[in-house]
Amino acid sequence: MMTKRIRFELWTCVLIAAWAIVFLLLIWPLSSILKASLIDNETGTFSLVHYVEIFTLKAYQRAIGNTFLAGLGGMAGALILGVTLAFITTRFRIFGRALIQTLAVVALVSPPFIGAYAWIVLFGASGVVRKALSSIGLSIPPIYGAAGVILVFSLKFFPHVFLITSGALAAINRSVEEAAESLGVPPWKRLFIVTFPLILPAISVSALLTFVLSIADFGTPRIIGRDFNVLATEAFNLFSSEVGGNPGMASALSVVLIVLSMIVVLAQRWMLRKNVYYSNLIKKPERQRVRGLKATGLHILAYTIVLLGALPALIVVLFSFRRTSGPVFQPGFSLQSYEKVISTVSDPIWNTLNFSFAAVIAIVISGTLIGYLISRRPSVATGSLDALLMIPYVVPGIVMGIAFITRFNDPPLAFTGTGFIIILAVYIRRLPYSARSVAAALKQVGPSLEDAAVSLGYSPGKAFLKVTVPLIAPGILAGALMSFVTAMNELSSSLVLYVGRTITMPVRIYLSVMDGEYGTASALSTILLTMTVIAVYGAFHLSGRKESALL
Amino acid sequence: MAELRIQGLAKSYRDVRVLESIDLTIASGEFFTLLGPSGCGKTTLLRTIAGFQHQDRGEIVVKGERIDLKPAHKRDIGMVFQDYAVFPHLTVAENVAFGLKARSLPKSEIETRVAESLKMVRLDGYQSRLPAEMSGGQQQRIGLARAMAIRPTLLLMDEPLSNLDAKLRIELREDIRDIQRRLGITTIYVTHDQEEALAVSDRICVMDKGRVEQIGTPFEIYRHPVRRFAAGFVGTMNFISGTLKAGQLLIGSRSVHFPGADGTGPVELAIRPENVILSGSSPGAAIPLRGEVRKVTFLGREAHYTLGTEAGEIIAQAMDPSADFIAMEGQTIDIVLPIAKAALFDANGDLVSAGRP
Amino acid sequence: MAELRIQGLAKSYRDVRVLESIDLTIASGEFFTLLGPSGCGKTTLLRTIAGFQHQDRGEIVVKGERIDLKPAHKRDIGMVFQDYAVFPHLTVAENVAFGLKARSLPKSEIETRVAESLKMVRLDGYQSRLPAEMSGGQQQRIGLARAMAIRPTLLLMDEPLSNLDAKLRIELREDIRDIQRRLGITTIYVTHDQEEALAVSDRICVMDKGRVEQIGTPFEIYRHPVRRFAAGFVGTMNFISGTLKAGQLLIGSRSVHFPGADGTGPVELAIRPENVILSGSSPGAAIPLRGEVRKVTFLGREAHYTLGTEAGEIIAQAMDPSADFIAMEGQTIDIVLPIAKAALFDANGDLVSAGRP
Amino acid sequence: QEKTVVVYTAHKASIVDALVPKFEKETGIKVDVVKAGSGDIIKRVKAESSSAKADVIWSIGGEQLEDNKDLLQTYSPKEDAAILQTYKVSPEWIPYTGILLVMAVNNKELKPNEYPKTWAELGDAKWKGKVSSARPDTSGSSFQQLATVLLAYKDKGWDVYNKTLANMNLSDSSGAVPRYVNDGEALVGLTLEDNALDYVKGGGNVAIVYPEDGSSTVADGVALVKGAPHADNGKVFIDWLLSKPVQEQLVSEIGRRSVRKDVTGAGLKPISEVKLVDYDIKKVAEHRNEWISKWKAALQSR
Ligand SMILES: Nc1ncnc2c1ncn2[C@@H]1O[C@H](COP(=O)(O)OP(=O)(O)OP(=O)(O)O)[C@@H](O)[C@H]1O
Ligand SMILES: Nc1ncnc2c1ncn2[C@@H]1O[C@H](COP(=O)(O)OP(=O)(O)OP(=O)(O)O)[C@@H](O)[C@H]1O
Ligand SMILES: [Mg+2]
Ligand SMILES: [Mg+2]
Repeated sequence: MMTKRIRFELWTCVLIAAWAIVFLLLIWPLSSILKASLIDNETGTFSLVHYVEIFTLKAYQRAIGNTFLAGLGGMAGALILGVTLAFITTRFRIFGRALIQTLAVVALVSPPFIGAYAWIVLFGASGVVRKALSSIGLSIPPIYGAAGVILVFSLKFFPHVFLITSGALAAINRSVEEAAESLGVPPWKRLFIVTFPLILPAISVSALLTFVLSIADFGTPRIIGRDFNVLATEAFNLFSSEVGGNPGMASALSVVLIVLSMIVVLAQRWMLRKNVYYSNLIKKPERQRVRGLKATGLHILAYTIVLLGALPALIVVLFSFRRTSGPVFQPGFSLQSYEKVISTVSDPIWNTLNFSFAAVIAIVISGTLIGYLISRRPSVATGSLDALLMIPYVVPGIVMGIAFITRFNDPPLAFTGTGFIIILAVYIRRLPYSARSVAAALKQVGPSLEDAAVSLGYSPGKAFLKVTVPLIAPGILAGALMSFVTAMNELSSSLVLYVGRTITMPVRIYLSVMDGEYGTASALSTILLTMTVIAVYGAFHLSGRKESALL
Repeated sequence: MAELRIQGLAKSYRDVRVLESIDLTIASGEFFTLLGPSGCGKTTLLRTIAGFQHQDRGEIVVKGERIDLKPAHKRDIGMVFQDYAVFPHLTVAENVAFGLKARSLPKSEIETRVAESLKMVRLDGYQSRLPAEMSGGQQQRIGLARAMAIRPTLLLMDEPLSNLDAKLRIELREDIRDIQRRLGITTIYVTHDQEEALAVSDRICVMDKGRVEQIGTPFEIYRHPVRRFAAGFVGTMNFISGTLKAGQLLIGSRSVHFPGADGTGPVELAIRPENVILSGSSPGAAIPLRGEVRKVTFLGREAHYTLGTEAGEIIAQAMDPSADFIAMEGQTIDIVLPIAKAALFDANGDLVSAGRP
Repeated sequence: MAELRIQGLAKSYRDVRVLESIDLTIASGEFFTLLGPSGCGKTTLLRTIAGFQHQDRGEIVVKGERIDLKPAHKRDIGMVFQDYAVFPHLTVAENVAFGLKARSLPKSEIETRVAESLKMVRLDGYQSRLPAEMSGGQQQRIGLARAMAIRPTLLLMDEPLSNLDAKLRIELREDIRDIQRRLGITTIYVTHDQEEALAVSDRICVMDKGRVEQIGTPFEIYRHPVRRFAAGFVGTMNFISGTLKAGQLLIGSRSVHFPGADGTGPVELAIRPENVILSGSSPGAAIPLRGEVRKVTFLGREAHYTLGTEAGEIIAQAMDPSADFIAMEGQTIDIVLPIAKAALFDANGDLVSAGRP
Repeated sequence: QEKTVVVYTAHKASIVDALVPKFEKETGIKVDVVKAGSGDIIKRVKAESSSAKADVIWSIGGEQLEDNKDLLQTYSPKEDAAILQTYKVSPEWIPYTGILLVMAVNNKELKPNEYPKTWAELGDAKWKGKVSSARPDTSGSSFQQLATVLLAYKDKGWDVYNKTLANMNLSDSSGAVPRYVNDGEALVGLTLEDNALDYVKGGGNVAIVYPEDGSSTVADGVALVKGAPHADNGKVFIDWLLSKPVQEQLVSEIGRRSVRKDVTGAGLKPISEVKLVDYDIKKVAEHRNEWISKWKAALQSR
């Protein structure tokens, strides 16, 4: 009787702790948004006027339509690119796999603002690539508008898909795919009727993530969308207005975004309701050796995808070495941008590293446990936890940051001005990556292995640690990687949370951009990029895994 | 060491009733085998005993103490899984050492036991291989070694030898039996191999559709089945329809007195192929029949003859057949069914009377 | 329909040589069985034929055409996998229909064939279940039905019945055999069940350590093994060490003339338990021995007696043992080993002489 | 009190780096600088109002300070008398520098005779998609531009503005406008003089046009935060910023106009030669919400 209670308590404790975290760091700070959205700005009384407006005003209706377009487009593009890349790298022997993975990580970094600017420099109205192409008679439209936004989303978010699905693709039960072939199904068709259904958890999670990231991203539509307004830009405009803002409406738009993403989460859960496709993890697919034309084609495809994704970052690296005079780039190269930043860069570097590592360690531990709950203990409590965890993605970081200041400004929770509050914000904003990635990976690991460990005398907790954790390591790693890279690059919430002592690299970059100093911004971005890549590989090294074991 | 008592155990998956009120008592140190058709609930029963799923009703008592309230890892039950469930990320040796580490045995003891267990399953030399580099049967043996190594109070084995060749299966089952006996581990064994069940078990439980049909020693199960299902399931059995009329059994055109059967109604006469005498005469009371040899199946040390008779198809067995055995096909021969070796079952499948009491 | 020829096939996993130069010719419509110990390379051979992995050397020719250059899905080879490999995301019926859809058969035809195949494996009524809701044996049967349904030119079956009970196994193997014969599908069958191999095969190939030991009809393999390995692997066999001296065989204190064996050196006399005569006399030339009954194993229709003799341990078989068979334990009895039923192997494992030519 | 002062500023790093060390040396007070966009600063001060963390808000648009007077603490600087009356609006905040609204034009793609001369000219269809501007609802300078046109053209103001709006590319921030002009993504940008000047000084493809139909200048300000933890140091900092040498440095280094009567703009087009509309912050503020909603409606139907 006694022992039963303990077992019951292990995961119940985790559940309670998870809810406590979500309540403290999410619901409580953000309750102000919901409240604000329900209050009429003029009269200060309860009213649904904002919601009524959202669904009646033409501009908002268009924004809703555009949001869906951007979300679905970005999702589709990212899925196509990410799954293709994952498939190529897990199933074929590709030369330079580590390089491809590195470039994917680089693509994930996508320096704030300056990354989007790089697209304009390349494909804008007077973009270099566009001009070069038109000089050889190839005219392509400038990147502005819906198509550009979707394109950029696809290239920006595919690394998430790549990271999540790679692990799944590599862990499929080989015999099942072989069975399909022996029944006469050609490999490409098998992909759609067997392979993808089997990794549905991973695919649907990455679809969900990229959809939500696409609908929540306001930077890209703002910079290259031009007239392509989406809910996120509308909310951001209303919220960040220097003059005459409308916090009620902004909050209402955020709430709509939140509801939208929750619906998608529930849809994903519904899709997976019957999913019990465990792999035995013994007969994993082998990487095929390919030759000739096919090999060339696969290499070109893989490298094109990652290079395109990493293009903004690469451009930024290039910019960092250009000569500048004030905000203006001059012909020729120099290290002057680095000289300008070198003396002041060490604080932000250490802050960024410390905050990110602290947050990511917490994320990996709690994300793994929460992922387990979500995937193995389906219940109303875990289901709603799952849905709530999507909120941090869609709530603009600045809203989150302000909410944090409001709630954590006074004792006993007076954290403002400390590094801790930045860690907390990063933690809650990046937690879902880990939780979801783990949940998806767990869907492939049958419980019978855990049962086996239990039958050999391990408590469920230990069995989880000794058997399940190593088996879902690719999922944990993918989640940790996404959390870490995005934590290193977290800007919008830190921007309102930082003080002089706690400035981080992305904030430094943003401030340079604001000053119009794109040269120094590029230099800082390059430093951040290098740090990220080094930290990622350092972490792999420390954890005793080879880079190639990433996937 | 451990006596196991199961009372009124029932389990359903949603609306499918998989186990219906199972009652069993297994003596301490006994080697107890579950035998039954595919899908009858053997795995479900084992998993419930091991604690991986919870029964809907009933209780499981070990050494007088209810264990079904304990979590699985506290039950000290070793299990060999039907799907092996070897840990793919651990080498063969690590797989076997896994359970020993949980028991925090000294390192040297762990090493000895791992070596011993691997030797037992004929996998020495494979210590540092990963399961992915092993054949199906080899993987199965890892699972077996792993469960045996921990020497639990109760050992559950779900078709532990199904993917091994006959030779190895016989060797391993002897080894399992020896160790089990030496250490006195109460064992529940699931097998679909009847010969194996008969050879190693102290007692056998024949199951069907989630119900216990008969429990008994191998000899009882084979020679004195009390249910038609058990009679038909274990070994080959001829069932010949007949009618009982006040102690007289009518089969085809023949009528014979059947001792101990004084009821009336449709019955089935059960007789094993090895008891069908392939000649016209028999020492005691018997039913003579003529049959045409329709098919001859060679099975090594013996052959089976499928005969068409007026009472239906009857299989007879001939020992050590010679090269010309196939020549029998198409011929008509005389056989007799000795009453002393036959049994009668009624329409419910219950035993009416065994030919010799 | 399809004749299969394999020449000089070799395959290694990194430094482990798993198949060494396999040569086989399988006639069109033949039912060909691979028999061999766990880990001898059966699965590897099948997977290479099916095209899931590529051989290091050698070629595979079907109907005079090399198929080892074609991708797997173009080879029209059906396969039943050792680990079932059912599609977990499809229902039972969808699993079976899978290969039929790939062949774009008309819907009605697909339905008929699915129903037919499921009926064959006794799974009608389970059409819309998902594999996760099925027992091990049931899943195995899905895999079997799925491969049979497409009626391929070549059917490879890797222990397709290993998780089924004896009853069902016998029924299904008969059904497989019938269909295979009716449609003329060339079949390679892997089984660890020797009785099964002997019962259904046209020819059997005994493999060991990646090499072919003997190929022959079931009768040849069982009665006239040409290699010690085959003799020992198929069925139970007593090996009794002896010495050959110019045609005289010395066993223990006995010496007897062995026809056709005129070499000299250490040899092993092989004789099957069913050929050991449990009494003091024999019709032809024989080696008489006295032995103590050490152990009696009941196997249903027969019992095995393990006897300790001066020539080593000998197993003898008694048919249809009665209830008092255990009483034999500890007694000393006379047996004879008839020369006509024995064979002699030399130290290399090659046949020196079979007792009857 | 500690010898530190916490300053929230929207100033460029280059200015901060030029001024702060000087101040620290002269006064021995350590400056803890938090740089952010002006909107972020206001939000942050608001969120922290229960227990203020900042002492001084430094260089934020006057209109925003005017809007958020309740967050500020009145302080009259030592040299209050030297400050131009035209820039003074409310006692809660102090004018710091004057900023002028201009057009930045790309001098590589356009010849000087092709430069637009007036706001109204930008309504010509040939500028379609070639005019870069930030959004009046998120950027103070864009709102100032809207208000300037409306004030300059009175009743016809919206007609003139809407025509120009039809040609505009709305950019993500006002800072990005001159960059787009410089890069050739736009030919004309509506921006502030000092922003454009950076590109001119850096040798970029930018020239400055002072619209002939009237520009406007407003002050950005400094202010003491209500409940400032180091209020006294904050006051010292404000006084220092308004001192003559500092104001002169601002004019020469960043091209801002001085708020002091005794400092004149060296190297800049003298303010007297620029046509200015009568831009009354308080009056404009009254219309702000109305104009922004009108602007939004216009945007939707363009
Ligand atoms: N991926 C691999 N790497 C290295 N060795 C392997 C690999 N796969 C199989 N082997 C080895 O090759 C040998 C043959 O394996 P295979 O699976 O063909 O055996 P099998 O005859 O099917 O055995 P079983 O009856 O146990 O299924 C085994 O000894 C196995 O350990
Ligand atoms: N998760 C499930 N949901 C529904 N039915 C199930 C589930 N698991 C098993 N069953 C059904 O329960 C019955 C018993 O299954 P179990 O696995 O215990 O059979 P078994 O006796 O072990 O069979 P086998 O010898 O084939 O392994 C089967 O008919 C099976 O279809
Ligand atoms: Mg089972
Ligand atoms: Mg195998």
